Amino acid sequence: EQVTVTHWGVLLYGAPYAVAIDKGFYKEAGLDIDGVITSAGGGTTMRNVMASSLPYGEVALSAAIAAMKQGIDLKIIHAGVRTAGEQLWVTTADSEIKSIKDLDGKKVAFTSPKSVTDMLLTMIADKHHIKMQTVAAGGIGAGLTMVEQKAVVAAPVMDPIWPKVQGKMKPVFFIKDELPNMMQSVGVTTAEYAKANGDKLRKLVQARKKAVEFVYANPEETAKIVAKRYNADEKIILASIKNLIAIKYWSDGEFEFDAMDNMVKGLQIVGEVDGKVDWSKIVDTSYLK
Amino acid sequence: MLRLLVVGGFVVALEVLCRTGVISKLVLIAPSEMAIHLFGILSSRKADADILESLTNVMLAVLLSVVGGFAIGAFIHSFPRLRRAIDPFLASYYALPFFAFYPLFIVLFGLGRGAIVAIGVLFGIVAMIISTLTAFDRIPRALVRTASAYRMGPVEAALRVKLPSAIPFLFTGFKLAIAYAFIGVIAAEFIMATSGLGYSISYAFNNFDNGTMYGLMLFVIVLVTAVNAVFHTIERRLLRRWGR
Amino acid sequence: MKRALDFVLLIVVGFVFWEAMHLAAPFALTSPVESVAKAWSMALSPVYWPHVAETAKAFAYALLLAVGGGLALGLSLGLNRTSAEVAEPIMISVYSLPKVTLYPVILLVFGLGLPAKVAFGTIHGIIPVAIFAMNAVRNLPNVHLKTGRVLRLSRWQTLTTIVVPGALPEIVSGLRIGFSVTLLGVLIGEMFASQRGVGYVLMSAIGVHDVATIMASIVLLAIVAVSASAFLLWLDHRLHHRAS
Amino acid sequence: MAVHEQAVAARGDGVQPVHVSVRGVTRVYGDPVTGIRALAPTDLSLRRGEFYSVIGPSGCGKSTLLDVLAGLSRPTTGTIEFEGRVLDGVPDGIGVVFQEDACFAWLTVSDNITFGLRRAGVDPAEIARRLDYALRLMGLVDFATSYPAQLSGGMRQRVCIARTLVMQPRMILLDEPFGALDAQTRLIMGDELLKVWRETGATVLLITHALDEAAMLSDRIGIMSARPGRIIEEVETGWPRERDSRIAAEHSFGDITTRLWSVLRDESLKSVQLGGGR
Amino acid sequence: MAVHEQAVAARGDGVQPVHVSVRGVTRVYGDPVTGIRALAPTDLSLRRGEFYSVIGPSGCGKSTLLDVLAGLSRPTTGTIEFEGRVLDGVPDGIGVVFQEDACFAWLTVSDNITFGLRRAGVDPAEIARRLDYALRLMGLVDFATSYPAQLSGGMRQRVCIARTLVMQPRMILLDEPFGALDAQTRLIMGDELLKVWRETGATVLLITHALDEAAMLSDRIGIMSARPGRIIEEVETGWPRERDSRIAAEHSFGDITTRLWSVLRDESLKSVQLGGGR
Ligand SMILES: Nc1ncnc2c1ncn2[C@@H]1O[C@H](COP(=O)(O)OP(=O)(O)OP(=O)(O)O)[C@@H](O)[C@H]1O
Ligand SMILES: Nc1ncnc2c1ncn2[C@@H]1O[C@H](COP(=O)(O)OP(=O)(O)OP(=O)(O)O)[C@@H](O)[C@H]1O
Ligand SMILES: [Mg+2]
Ligand SMILES: [Mg+2]
Repeated sequence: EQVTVTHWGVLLYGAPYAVAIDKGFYKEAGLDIDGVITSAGGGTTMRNVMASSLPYGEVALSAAIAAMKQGIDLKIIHAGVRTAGEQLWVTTADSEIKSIKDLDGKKVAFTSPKSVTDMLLTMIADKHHIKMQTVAAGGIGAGLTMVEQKAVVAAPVMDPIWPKVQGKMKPVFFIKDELPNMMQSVGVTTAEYAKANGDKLRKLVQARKKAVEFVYANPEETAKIVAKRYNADEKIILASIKNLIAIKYWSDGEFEFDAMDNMVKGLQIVGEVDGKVDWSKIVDTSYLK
Repeated sequence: MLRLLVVGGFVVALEVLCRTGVISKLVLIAPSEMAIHLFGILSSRKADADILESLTNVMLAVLLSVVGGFAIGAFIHSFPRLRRAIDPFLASYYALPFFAFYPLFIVLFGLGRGAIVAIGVLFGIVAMIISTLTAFDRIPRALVRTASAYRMGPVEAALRVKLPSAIPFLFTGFKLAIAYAFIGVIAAEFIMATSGLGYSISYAFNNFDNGTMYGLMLFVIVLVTAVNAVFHTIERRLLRRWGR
Repeated sequence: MKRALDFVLLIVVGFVFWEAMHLAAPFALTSPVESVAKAWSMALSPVYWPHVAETAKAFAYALLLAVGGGLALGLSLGLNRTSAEVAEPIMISVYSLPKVTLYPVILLVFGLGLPAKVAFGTIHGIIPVAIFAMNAVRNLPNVHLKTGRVLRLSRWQTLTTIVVPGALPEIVSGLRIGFSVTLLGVLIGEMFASQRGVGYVLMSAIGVHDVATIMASIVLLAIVAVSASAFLLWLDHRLHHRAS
Repeated sequence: MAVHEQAVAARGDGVQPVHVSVRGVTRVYGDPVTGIRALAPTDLSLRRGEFYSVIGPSGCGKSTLLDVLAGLSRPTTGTIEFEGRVLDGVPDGIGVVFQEDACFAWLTVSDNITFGLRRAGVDPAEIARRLDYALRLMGLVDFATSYPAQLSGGMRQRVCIARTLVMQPRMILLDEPFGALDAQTRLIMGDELLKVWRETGATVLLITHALDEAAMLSDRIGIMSARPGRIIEEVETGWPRERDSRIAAEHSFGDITTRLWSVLRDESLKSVQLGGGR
Repeated sequence: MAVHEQAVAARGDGVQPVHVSVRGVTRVYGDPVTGIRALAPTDLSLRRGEFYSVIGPSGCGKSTLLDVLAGLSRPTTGTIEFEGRVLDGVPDGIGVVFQEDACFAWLTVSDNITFGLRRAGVDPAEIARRLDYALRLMGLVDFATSYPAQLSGGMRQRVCIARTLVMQPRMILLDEPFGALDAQTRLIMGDELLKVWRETGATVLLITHALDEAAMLSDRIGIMSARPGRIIEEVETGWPRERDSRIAAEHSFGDITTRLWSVLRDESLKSVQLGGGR
């Protein structure tokens, strides 16, 4: 069976899952998880979760909320990545842009419309009372290319891409310095599945929790495992993992409702969500124990 | 007439499947609902700008693909050596995941309409080139020689003799170029644009807003069908004249 | 000999162009040398082959379906005017839809995994094959079909001995495009829901902005597609003798 | 082989039963009322084993007549009976040489000629024998492995004739088969056609423009009117079955061509409608 | 109009200077060594305003000769001079009727005929006049708005002839233009061609299969050998410039056709190589 994890192989949401599979935490719990299904789109990942024979996975909180708003009966059963603090905006090494204030009136890229980067950029502008011309680049790579081509003055980047471009680009600002924690991803399942398979879900959540603890305790070994699973450069992964540990990137599963509310607030700013989200209806904390 | 029946039957079958819940509402909504949503979208006029923008992009892309593809195809065809060398590359082009090149497209075409139309053209033009090459192979030798006997230059011969003579075969290229230009533009809007039909569809897709998504899809289907129907009529009229 | 030379020359020109692009936008493209070197190392690495095998398997099924289905569809529609009138505009309209929007439906019918990928590849590839074949058959000289009728050939005989050979150049063009687009379709399928495959490798590479891997994958894809296209062209030249 | 046996059975001279009969056939292209009337009510019967030629002004409906006779298109009104049965589609045992170039561009000369035989599953040795004979007959031995695109117009025409004759059909319809051949080659081909006709006992319908050819080869000649065409006159030559082009030296040959000529002239003039031109 | 004036200037009888001369021309299809040799070293000169016919066995290289004469394909060796200049590409003032059907399927009969005139920017009134004349000449008045697919083979051929003649070229090359016409129409067309020839003073090269046609229409007739073709004999008819088909009644007409016939027969037999066939 496979779990579904958004941006697997790309971003480090998946590190605990890599560890859980590799270190046999799932097997210990009597689960037969041998792989991860992934995709890069929030909506697509959500649909994959629902279509999978094991309808459980880690998806963007915004995607989970959107799905629920459309009447899909989902349960959020654990917290995933508890902050967007790993993101930063960069500019070319020789650029005159030094701080957020310098971005005023300039063209700045985000990845795609209504994405987390779009939202963060808007919140930054609000906070500093500056006006930027924001443009959708289509992706991280495209954004960096635009910066390089001077089409924009800054673009978003994050771990584990950041260590790779660190020599060629310099940071303008880090989100972790500017904004409070915002819950990026959560573990979800369908209500229907939850009803019949409470035990199994509990084991899945527990295995992940164990893996998260392992990540914090053994960054080197984690980097090795992730680098193998992601087929990436171990040094870069290790650098990123250290960065992420510093900002306490992965949640062990416990819900932090303020971080979730922060995310909803952001989504409201970009018009993704209107009105409040009633967590009590969709969050089920019973699997955490 | 038969077409209407077949399509009608299909629509009714879908309607029944959806209404009875055999197909979940989360996957596909009933055609009648699509129509209602589409009507809602159109009458609220909130998608007008998106639609207009996408249509302009698509039209530009189709026009450039068809005209450019024909011109390039005609050019390549008149140099057999070039043609032989380039032929295997032409079709292979479609295997390349063009979305990997978005950063490059941005470099080349900048942001906004330019890049989006360019992607539509890049997608549509090659089908037209290939179709032009094969169509030109079909021109009877006597006609090519007639053009020479009239002392036509390469451009005039291509336009006055080769183009009309090859038209029945060029329709293959037209049809594919239309489809590909559509796909290219909409896909580009999916990823890069902050407005347009493609963007609206992708937004609805990501937000599980099936009503809007299928409503807009219905719009695209109706539109493409209308365009194709026009071409189909022209084609039939021409072919009848040709005696085929 | 001259042909091989032209071919190599064209590749060189391509590489020079690529290098120029690379110099203009080093972030969007790695240099050709770097990419080929990376492709070479990837081809040698044991990590890459399971991905290739995974993609190849899905592609093989998809190609079989796209080619078989496309030819069956195209040939029968070409021979039967009424059904062509019904099916053709529908076919093209559906084809023009952004394929992503069909994803929920594909998920519903095929679920996650191999069948979905195959379906994605097939829906991409089947239409070009069908349209090329259909138009070619429709434009077959009447006197050829009359000859078949006078010899009282069965439908199947007419198809295999007159219609297919007569339409071969177009069929080959359709297959060339179909091959490439099917491959693309499988890759896109792998990007939607994947755990292995070249599409997955590509998606991760795009995600982490690993341009070397992207370009190397593209080089490898291009080699496959160009070889297939060249083979089909060779076959066409062998089987269909044209005026010199 | 059924075709061959039946053909052999049909040999011998004397008046034969009717092989094909055309009664009141018309053919309109396009709309039945406003379309182009190509055939006026036409009557015609061919006797089994007869050599019949049709002449007529250009555009009068000769090819159209051949089409309906072969069952390739349905007459607008009227019926055709072939071997005692009302024609519905192309019957068995018919061979047609079309006016247009019908060579398959993708096959060599040999493969073009043996195309029908291979489809019919004829024994390879027999195919080789007939091919060899046909290549010689048509003077195409040197071009057996050439493709049609490498042939001259006249040579392509000969390929099409060969492709039909090797099938040994019971009825052979030929639409200006010698149109692109020079005078001498035309004579030779005519004689060869007579030989095949005699040997297989086939019924032959030949559409031709050359009056001397019609006069030389045929048992009977039908002259068609200007469009809408119908047979307005039939001329019996009375030649013996054993004959060849030398028959042109006969006394009555001149009479026949003169007769054909006088009828055809009026119809052609009507057809070209040379109001003030001449 | 330059073309027309020059044509008028060239009128009048008597021996004219050379219009086109072919010297040692050969043409090989495909590889120069192993390919098909279509023309042996061929020499030919046409005088300005001359009516010259070419006859020869099928596949001997007549169409090939026409191709190189028109500048449509380059001779493998040898040179061609047209109006004093070495030919390189299709020269101005030439009109060609091809052996194959070269009608534009997408144009009506009228538009086909006026195609070249409209291109050349001829005055519309003049176009209308010439079109009207050509339609009458060719007996296509009823079919002015038809498309080629609605015509018979012979009618399409006439469209192509008309399309070339209306341009009033200084040199007209015709490749079996009457191949698909019936005997009477062919006569009429021949006479019309003579008339156009006399009126415009054009040089005419006519490739034909009909010996009587060649004998009737031409000033001189060239007979080609079997492939690889070359002119092996030229026959001068000595007809006056003012003539029509009634010249066939002349005493010397028979002599000419007999002469043509005897030379052609040998070449055709060589060409068809009827080893054991006959
Ligand atoms: N497909 C068609 N559509 C409309 N009209 C047609 C079609 N085919 C033939 N005709 C018309 O029918 C008439 C007879 O044509 P047909 O080809 O039978 O003449 P034909 O006697 O064979 O002439 P030719 O000797 O020139 O070959 C012509 O006037 C032609 O215009
Ligand atoms: N494109 C070609 N490729 C190769 N060989 C060719 C080609 N065209 C003609 N030939 C050969 O050249 C020779 C002469 O052909 P051409 O067409 O000139 O003959 P022709 O005298 O016009 O014959 P016909 O009277 O049958 O039209 C033929 O033997 C033919 O096989
Ligand atoms: Mg005819
Ligand atoms: Mg010829």
